[in-house]
Amino acid sequence: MINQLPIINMLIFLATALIIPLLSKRTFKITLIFGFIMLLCVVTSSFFLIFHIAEHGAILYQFGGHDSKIGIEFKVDLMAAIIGLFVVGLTTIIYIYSCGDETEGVEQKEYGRYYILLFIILFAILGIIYTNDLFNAYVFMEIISITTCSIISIKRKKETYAASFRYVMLNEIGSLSYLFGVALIYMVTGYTNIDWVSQSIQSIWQLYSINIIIALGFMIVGIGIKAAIFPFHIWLPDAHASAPSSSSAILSSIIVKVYIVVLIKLLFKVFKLDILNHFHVSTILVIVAATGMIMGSIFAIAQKDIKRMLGYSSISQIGYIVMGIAMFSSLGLASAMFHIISHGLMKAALFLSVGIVIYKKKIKKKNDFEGLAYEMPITMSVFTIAALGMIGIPLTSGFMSKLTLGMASLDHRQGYLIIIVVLSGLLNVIYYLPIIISSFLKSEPNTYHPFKIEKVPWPMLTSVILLGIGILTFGIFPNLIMNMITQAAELFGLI
Amino acid sequence: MKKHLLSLLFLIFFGILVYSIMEMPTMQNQDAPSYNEVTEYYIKNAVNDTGSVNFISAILADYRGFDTLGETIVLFTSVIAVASVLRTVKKKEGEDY
Amino acid sequence: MQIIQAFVDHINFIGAVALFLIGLHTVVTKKNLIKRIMGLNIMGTSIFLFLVAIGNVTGGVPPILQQDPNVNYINPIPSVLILTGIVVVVSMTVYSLSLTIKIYEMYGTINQDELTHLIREEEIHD
Amino acid sequence: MDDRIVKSITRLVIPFIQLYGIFIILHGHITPGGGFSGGTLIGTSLILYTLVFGLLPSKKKFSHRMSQIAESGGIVIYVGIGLIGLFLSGQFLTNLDAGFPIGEPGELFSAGMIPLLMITIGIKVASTMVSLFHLLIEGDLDADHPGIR
Repeated sequence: MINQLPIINMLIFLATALIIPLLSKRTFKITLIFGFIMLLCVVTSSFFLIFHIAEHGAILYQFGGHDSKIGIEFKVDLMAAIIGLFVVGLTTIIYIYSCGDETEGVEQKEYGRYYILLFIILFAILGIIYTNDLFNAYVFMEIISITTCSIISIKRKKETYAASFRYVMLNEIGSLSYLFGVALIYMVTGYTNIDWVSQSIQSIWQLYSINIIIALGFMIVGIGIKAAIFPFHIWLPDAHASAPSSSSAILSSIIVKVYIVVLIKLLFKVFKLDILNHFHVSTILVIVAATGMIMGSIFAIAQKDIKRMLGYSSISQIGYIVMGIAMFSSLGLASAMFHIISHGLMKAALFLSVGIVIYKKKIKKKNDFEGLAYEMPITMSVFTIAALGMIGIPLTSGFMSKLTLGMASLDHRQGYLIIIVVLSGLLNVIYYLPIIISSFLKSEPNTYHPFKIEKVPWPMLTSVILLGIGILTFGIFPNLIMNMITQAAELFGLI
Repeated sequence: MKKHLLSLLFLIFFGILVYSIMEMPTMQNQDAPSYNEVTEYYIKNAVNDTGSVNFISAILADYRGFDTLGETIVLFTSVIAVASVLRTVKKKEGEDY
Repeated sequence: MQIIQAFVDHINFIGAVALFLIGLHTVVTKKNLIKRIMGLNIMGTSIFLFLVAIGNVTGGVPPILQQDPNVNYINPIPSVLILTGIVVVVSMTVYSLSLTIKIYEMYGTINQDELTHLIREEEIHD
Repeated sequence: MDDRIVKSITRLVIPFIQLYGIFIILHGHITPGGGFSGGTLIGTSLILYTLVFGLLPSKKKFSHRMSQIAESGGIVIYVGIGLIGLFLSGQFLTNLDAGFPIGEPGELFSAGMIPLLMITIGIKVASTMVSLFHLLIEGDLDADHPGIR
C-alpha cells in the first residue's frame, strides 16, 4: 500500500484541480477549505513516505506493471521524499497566506482558476521529483512552465503580460533545449529511463563523447534558463516583480528549486562523475555560481522596487546552491539541499511579508519602508528574521547553510570559495540592512503613530509567523533535517 | 554590427553542430545504438502484451501511458491558462470556471 | 565529393540542426512577437525532425504488425515521443498567442522595441 | 462570411470530416492515427464551422460549458481507467493484467483499454482545439473593438 503513496499524492492534487470548477457555484470558502484539507492529506502522507524510505530504501513504482526498461518508472529516493515534503509543506503555508490575500491584482473571478493552476503545479512538481524517466520529466517540466507563466499573468496588469511573455519565450527555449538533449542521449543509448541511460552511457561515452558533451551542454543550458542560473536569469526579476505576492513566493522558493533538483538528478544520476570530471563541468559550474552570487547581489543593490530587489537576491542565492552542487562531494550536495530548504523558507517569508506590506500600504519602493515596523510589528519582525537569515547571521537557517557550504569548500580544497561566500554575504548586508534599520529606527513625525497597529487578515499573519518560526527552528536545531539530508546526499555515491 | 556578429556566432555554432553530427551514430538502419533490445521487445511482444497491432498506439497508451496523461493535462492547463488571460470579466454567472 | 556525400547521408540531421538554429535566431533577433512565436515553433519542429531521423530505418515499414515476418520496422519510440511533444508545443503556442493579443490590447503594439520603450516610460512616470 | 456556396459546401463536408475523425480515433490501435489525429480532425471541422457561420452560432452548438465538461471529463475518465488498473492489479494504468479483454488482435474490439484511452484523448483534443480557437477569437475581438460584447 505504501508503494502507491507517490501516485496517490499526485492524483489527489489532480482531483482537487478537477473538483474546484464544480464548487464554483458555492461560496469560495468551501473551495479554500477543501483545498486545504487535501494539502494536509498530502503533507501527512509525505511524512509517512520519508520515514518509510529512510527505513526501507527507495520506492520503485512501475506504471502498468511493465519493466523499467520499457515503461515509465517512479523512483522515490530519500532526496525526492525530502524535497517533496518541503514543496508540499511550503505550499501549504503559502496557500494559507493566499486565502487572506483578497485583492493583490487577482480578480475575484480568477480565484478558482488560480487555485486550479496551483494544484496542477503541485501535481507536476511531485511528478518531476518522483520520476525516473528523462522524457517524463520533460512533460512535467512543460506543465510547470505553462502553469507558472499563467499564475504570473493571472494578475491583469499591463506589465504582467510583457513579463510573462518574456518568461514563456525563455521557458520554451529551455524546454526545447532539454528535449534536444534527451533526443541526443536517446540517439546513443536507446533508453529514456535514468538508471538504464546512465548504465549505458558509462560504457559508451568514450565512443560517442561528442553526443554526450552536446547533450550535457543543451540540458544544462535548458535547465539553467528555467532555474535562473546566472547568465540566463533575465526573465526572473520582471516576473517576480509583477506577479502577485503569493505567486512570487511560489515561483522563487519552489519552482526554481525544483529545476535545481532536476539538475542534481541529471548530473549525479545520469552522467555521473567520470564524464563530468572529464569535461570539467565542476569548474564551469563553480565559475557560473560565483559570478551569479556576486553579480546578483550587485544588481540587487541598484534596485528601487523591493520585489525586484528580492528577485535579484534570489539569483545570488541560487548561486550558493549551484556552488554546493558544483563541488561534486556529498557534503557540498548536502549543503545545497539544506540551502534549497532554508532559502525556500526565507524567500517565501520575505515575499509574503512584503506582500502584506504591499497589500496594506500599497507601497513598492524600498525607501517607503521608513517607520513601518511601528505599524506592522509582526510582519516586519519576520521580514527582519528572514533578511538576517539571508545575510547569514547565526541562529537563522541561512547561517547554517552558509556554514555547511564553507565546510564543504574547505573539504574540497577550494578554500578561496569561502571568500566569495563571505563577500556575497557582505553585499547582502548592503541591501537588506538599510530596509531593516529604516523600518525599525527611523520615524518621520508625520507617519509615526505608536499605538496604531494595522489590522492584517489572520491567514496572512499566520503563514508569515509559521515561516519565521521555521527559519529560527532550522537555524537553532539544524540537525532536525541535517542528518536526513546528509544521509540522502550520501546515497548519490559521491566522495 | 551587432546583428552581423550574432549571425556569425550562429554560423559558427552551426558549423560545430554539423561537424559533430558527422561523429554521431547517424546510420539509419537497425545497427543504430537506439535500435536496441527495447525496440525489439516492443516489436516482438507488443501484440501479446497489449493486443494492439499498432505499436505506436501500444506504447503511447500502455507502456508510456503516464506520459499521455501528462500531455492531456498540458492541454487542460493550456485552456485554463488561455482563459485566465483572455476571458473578460463581463460574462454570465455560472459560465465560469 | 566525399564532403557532399557525407552531407547527403546526414541531411536529416543537418536540416534539423539548421532549423533549430534558424528558430533560435528568429526568437533572439526578431522584434515582432508573432515572429518570435513562429521561431519557437520552428525550433520545436526541428527537434521532432531530429527524433524522426533517429528512429528512421531505410526501407523500413511503419510500426504496424505485418503479415510478412521479415520486414524491417522503423523504431516506434521516437514517434511516440514526438506525438507527446507536438501537443506540448501547441499549447505553449496558444498561450503565448493569447499573451500577444493581450499585449496588443494594452500597449497597441507587438514590436518588442516599442514595447520596451513604453514600459520604461511608464516606469519613469510612476 | 455570407457566401451561399461556402456555406452549403461546409454543411455538406463537416459530417464527413467528423465521421473520418471518429473512424481514425476508433481504429487507433489498428491503423495509423489515434486520439490525437482524430481529435484534431473533429476539432478542425468545428473550427471550419466557426469560420464559416460565425462565432455565435458555433458557440450555440459547442458552448464553453460543454467544452469544460469534455475537458475535465477526459482527464477524469483517463484517471479512472488508470485507477481500475491500480485496484485490480496493483499498478496505475495497467492494461491486460487488470482484466481488460484483449480480444482478437487486429479487430476493432481488442487491445484492452487502449481504444478507451484513445476515445478519451480524442474527445479531449477535439474540445480543446475548439475552445482554444474560440477563446483566441473572442480575445481578438475584444482587443480590436473593446466593448463590442
